[in-house]
Amino acid sequence: MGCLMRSAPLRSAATLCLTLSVLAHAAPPPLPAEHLTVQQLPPKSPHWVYVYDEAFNNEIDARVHLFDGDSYRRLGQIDAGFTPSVNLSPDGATTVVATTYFARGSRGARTDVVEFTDNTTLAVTGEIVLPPKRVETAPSLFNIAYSPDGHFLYVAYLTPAASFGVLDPAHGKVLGEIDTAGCVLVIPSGPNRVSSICESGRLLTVTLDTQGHEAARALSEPFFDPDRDPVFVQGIPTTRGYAFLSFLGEVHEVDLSGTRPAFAQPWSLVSPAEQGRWRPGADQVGAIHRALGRLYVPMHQGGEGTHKDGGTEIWVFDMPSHRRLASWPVQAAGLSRVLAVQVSQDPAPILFAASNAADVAVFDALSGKLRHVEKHLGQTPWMMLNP
Amino acid sequence: MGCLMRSAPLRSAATLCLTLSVLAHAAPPPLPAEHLTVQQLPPKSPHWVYVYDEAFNNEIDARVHLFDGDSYRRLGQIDAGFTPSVNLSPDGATTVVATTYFARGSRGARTDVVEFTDNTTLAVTGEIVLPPKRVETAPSLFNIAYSPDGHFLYVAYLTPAASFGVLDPAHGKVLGEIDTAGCVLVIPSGPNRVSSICESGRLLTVTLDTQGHEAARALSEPFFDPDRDPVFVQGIPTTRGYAFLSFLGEVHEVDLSGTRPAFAQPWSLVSPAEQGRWRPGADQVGAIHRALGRLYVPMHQGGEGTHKDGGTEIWVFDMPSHRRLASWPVQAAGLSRVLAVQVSQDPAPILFAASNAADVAVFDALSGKLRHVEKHLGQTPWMMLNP
Amino acid sequence: MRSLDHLFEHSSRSLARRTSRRSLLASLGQLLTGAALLPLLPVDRGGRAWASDAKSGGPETCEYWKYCAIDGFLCSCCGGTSSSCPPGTASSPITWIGTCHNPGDGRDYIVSYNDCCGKTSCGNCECNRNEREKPVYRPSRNNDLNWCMANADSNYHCTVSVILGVAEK
Amino acid sequence: MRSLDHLFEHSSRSLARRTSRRSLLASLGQLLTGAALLPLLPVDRGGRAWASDAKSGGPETCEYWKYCAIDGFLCSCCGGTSSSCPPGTASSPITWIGTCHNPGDGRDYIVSYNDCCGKTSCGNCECNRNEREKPVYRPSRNNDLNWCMANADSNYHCTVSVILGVAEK
Repeated sequence: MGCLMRSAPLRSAATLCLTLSVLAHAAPPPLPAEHLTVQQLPPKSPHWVYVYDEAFNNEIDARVHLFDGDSYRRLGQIDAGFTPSVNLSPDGATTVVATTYFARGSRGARTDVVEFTDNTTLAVTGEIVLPPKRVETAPSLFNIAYSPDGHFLYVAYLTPAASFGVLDPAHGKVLGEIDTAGCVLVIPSGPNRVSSICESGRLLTVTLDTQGHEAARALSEPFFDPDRDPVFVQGIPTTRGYAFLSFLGEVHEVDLSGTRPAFAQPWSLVSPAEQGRWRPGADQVGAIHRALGRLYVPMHQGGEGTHKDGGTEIWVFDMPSHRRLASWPVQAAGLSRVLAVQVSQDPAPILFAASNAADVAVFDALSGKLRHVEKHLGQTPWMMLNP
Repeated sequence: MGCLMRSAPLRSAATLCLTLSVLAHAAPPPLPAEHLTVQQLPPKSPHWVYVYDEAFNNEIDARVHLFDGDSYRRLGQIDAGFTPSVNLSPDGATTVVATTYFARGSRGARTDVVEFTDNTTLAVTGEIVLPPKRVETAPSLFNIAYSPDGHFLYVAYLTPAASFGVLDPAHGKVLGEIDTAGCVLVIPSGPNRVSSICESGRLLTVTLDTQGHEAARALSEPFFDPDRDPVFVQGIPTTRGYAFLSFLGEVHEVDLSGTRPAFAQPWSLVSPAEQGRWRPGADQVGAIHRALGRLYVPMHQGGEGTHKDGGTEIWVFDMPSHRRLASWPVQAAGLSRVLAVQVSQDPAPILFAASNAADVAVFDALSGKLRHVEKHLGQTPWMMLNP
Repeated sequence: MRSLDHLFEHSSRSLARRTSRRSLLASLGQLLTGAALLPLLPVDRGGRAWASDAKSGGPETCEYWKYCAIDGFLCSCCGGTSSSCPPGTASSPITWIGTCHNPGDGRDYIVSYNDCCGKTSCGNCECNRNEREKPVYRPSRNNDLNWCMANADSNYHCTVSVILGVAEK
Repeated sequence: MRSLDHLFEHSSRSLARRTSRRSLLASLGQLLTGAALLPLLPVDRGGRAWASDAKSGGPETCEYWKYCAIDGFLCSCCGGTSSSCPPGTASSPITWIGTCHNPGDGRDYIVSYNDCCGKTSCGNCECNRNEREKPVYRPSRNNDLNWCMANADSNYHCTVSVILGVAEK
């Protein structure tokens, strides 16, 4: 059988050839021609995790990897530019990335912009251009954040003057900028309140009117001592606010459900004998399963100045009783120091732990049993977000 | 001694404090305050090498590392964007990078541009915006190239229609575009000739007028058989042109010093017994010390389809006699497969070999003695250029 | 019969001297796009090469038979499959092609290697195989080119391999 | 005497409640730039810590004493030195500061950590040390910030450490 139909139009000839060759073999039939498609995401799972990859060695190419903690597959990627601020919308439908681009890659005109990605397609659906003031710093939940009702989007600025932008994501507009008098980052609460952390250990809370402009501001009492024992800014969501861990291992639970922050009595991750010797330390310093009241913290042995060294163990606490339930050495799982942890919020939770070798381990969050280590999930995974 | 001058202006107080504290200690004196400066490059050395790093895992962040083969120090970096075309000016004074930027990092409006970097300062001194046609492919000396007198700059286009741009670097202008009828890349010769390699194994040579427009074109006879034994496009500079290696190890020396290319009788890197079993293979498949007439080729054992596998040995040839002088196993140097080689052109030459683990080894090019292995010189170093 | 593979090669050779690369490759692009859109025939796919989709030797490994001329990141490791682009990317309409031997049925298949475009490089499962691969002067057989070149968003993310049909010997 | 270190801290604390961060840190930037431009005094530098510039423990290693609060790539490994930016980059006029102990002379020094800006991240000799480092709510002591933020080309490349003076105990 020949297919040398030189005079026939190329397209018809090829189609005919393919069809004939597919049909010509009776047993076993050849593999059929394939459709080239774009993959659809499966339905959202609580065991997904959004992994923030700073790509520190190639920092203009940060990205967010969507990873499935059940199938251990990468589901897709969201590009994130240079030292991005990343968060999810309250309904989980949108990934928001505030980032910076330069007209010539690493040089030239700077554009700060917020990009919205549809989490069902991983396509960018819109953007809002910002003034060139976006904070460029280590990841946290407070570099960019939605109001809990999704109505406002807050973007932390630092030029180094500290302020924040108020955006209307539904209409793609910047509504305004609010000066925070030296207090930094955006901690959302209620439909219209934003708190920032001050150098004095206080929270500045700005209340917005319906137009996103400042209606009131209030400064709290200090809730930690920034000289003696500062808190990490990587607050961990609790049922009514956030828990902030201190360098020495104090847990400061902040209730933001009322109009003014309420601070619980701090409690400690470490015994008096351990204090100053065992410490929390990492980029994402803890994760809380809110329904179970469990707190997971990467801990290490070390003195002053080791607060970013990452954990050699993951300690598990019962939040209501402040009791330590377990400590899981990560070396047993083949992991180097843990820089970020996240826990799924479902009844059969899994714990994700990202190491300074860019591996992401998947543990049973109840038993601590290692299920999987995903090697090199990006270059420098420093924060993980639940879907 | 106190420095609590709260009422004094901050600047004066601090300056005074510093001065006093520096002077206050007699023996041993404290270290002085340091000047913050920008480092000057030392005088150019023949043992420098420009290392093209595709940064393949983060491909919008390619760069060129300048590395010193004597001090084993990195001297600086030239940013290079996405799948860049890179070369040096004939006088070595300028690094030219043709690259592509997107307005949103990996998305948005595409800008193709040629950027000129002053090799004495590593600062970008100018640019020429191109039509969005630049070839985006593996590195070679023929993706972008100056005429030997430096008057013209040629940029290979592929859209996938093949053509090239003629630029006037002195005046920062695009002079025009020349269609190459399916032949690809820009191989410069004489003050005004550009050759391209055709699918038929021929060279198309376009001669330009003084305005950079086409004055004449000529198609050579085939000098290799692209079906039976294609040549790598990574030609190696010789005294009068370039040597092209074939997949099976034939050496095709092309003399471009006349108005028409002259092809020498090919000779073989391998014995009849070795042919088809030992092959050249890499990204930068060879280097020639022109004064000594020595050719260095990364070679490996393998069959059809292994032509990019990289060398397990570096074979050294005497070009005039076609004799093999040595074969240096690279594993002995702690290297994985070698993807690129370059040799300095001075009387005490050194051979650089870049591996698929991103290590760059420095050898004595005469004895093969290993002098240094620079670990992780970038992410994916695929080509090296002499200063 | 001569394979489609050879048909392409012959056509491109004979056309190369008469037409510009632009028109030739535009046709080639249309052809391959057309081919990739052929309806799936109702053929039983069970029990042959597809059964080897296990981790070892399956579509997430470079050794997978369809990848015999791929140079890039496997989309199977990036949120896609061996023949689908990851979510949020767009496939390249122009491609290079390979001819790969499927040990599962002993046949050679013509495979289109489409790049998936519009996000930065996936960085996972880099795979570089070059059976019958040719340098850039034969573009339709070259895997060094960024085949996203003609896409609206021309950034390279990963590569799929799409069976076009059987290559008769 | 209270150290310059403490002077900064006191001043910034007392000012923080009254003035905007903008004006405070602008002053701080000016101050540090001014300090860094102090003329080098004719003091013999031989035979002390500078003698430890050997590879092990020298300025190309993270353990070097001046790097006690650095978080980034050492410019010494990127074409610069411990106090000079690589060719083609520009130093940041604003910085964070650290107080580092020099075992060579037993003194504590105030060190300014300037970022070098305008090229993409160097990627060599990543070093993360955090003695006395504080979170971003105390910016002048924080090393997470991109201190190239106020440069015309604000891309981060690497970090130097510049001795400002002795920190009296």
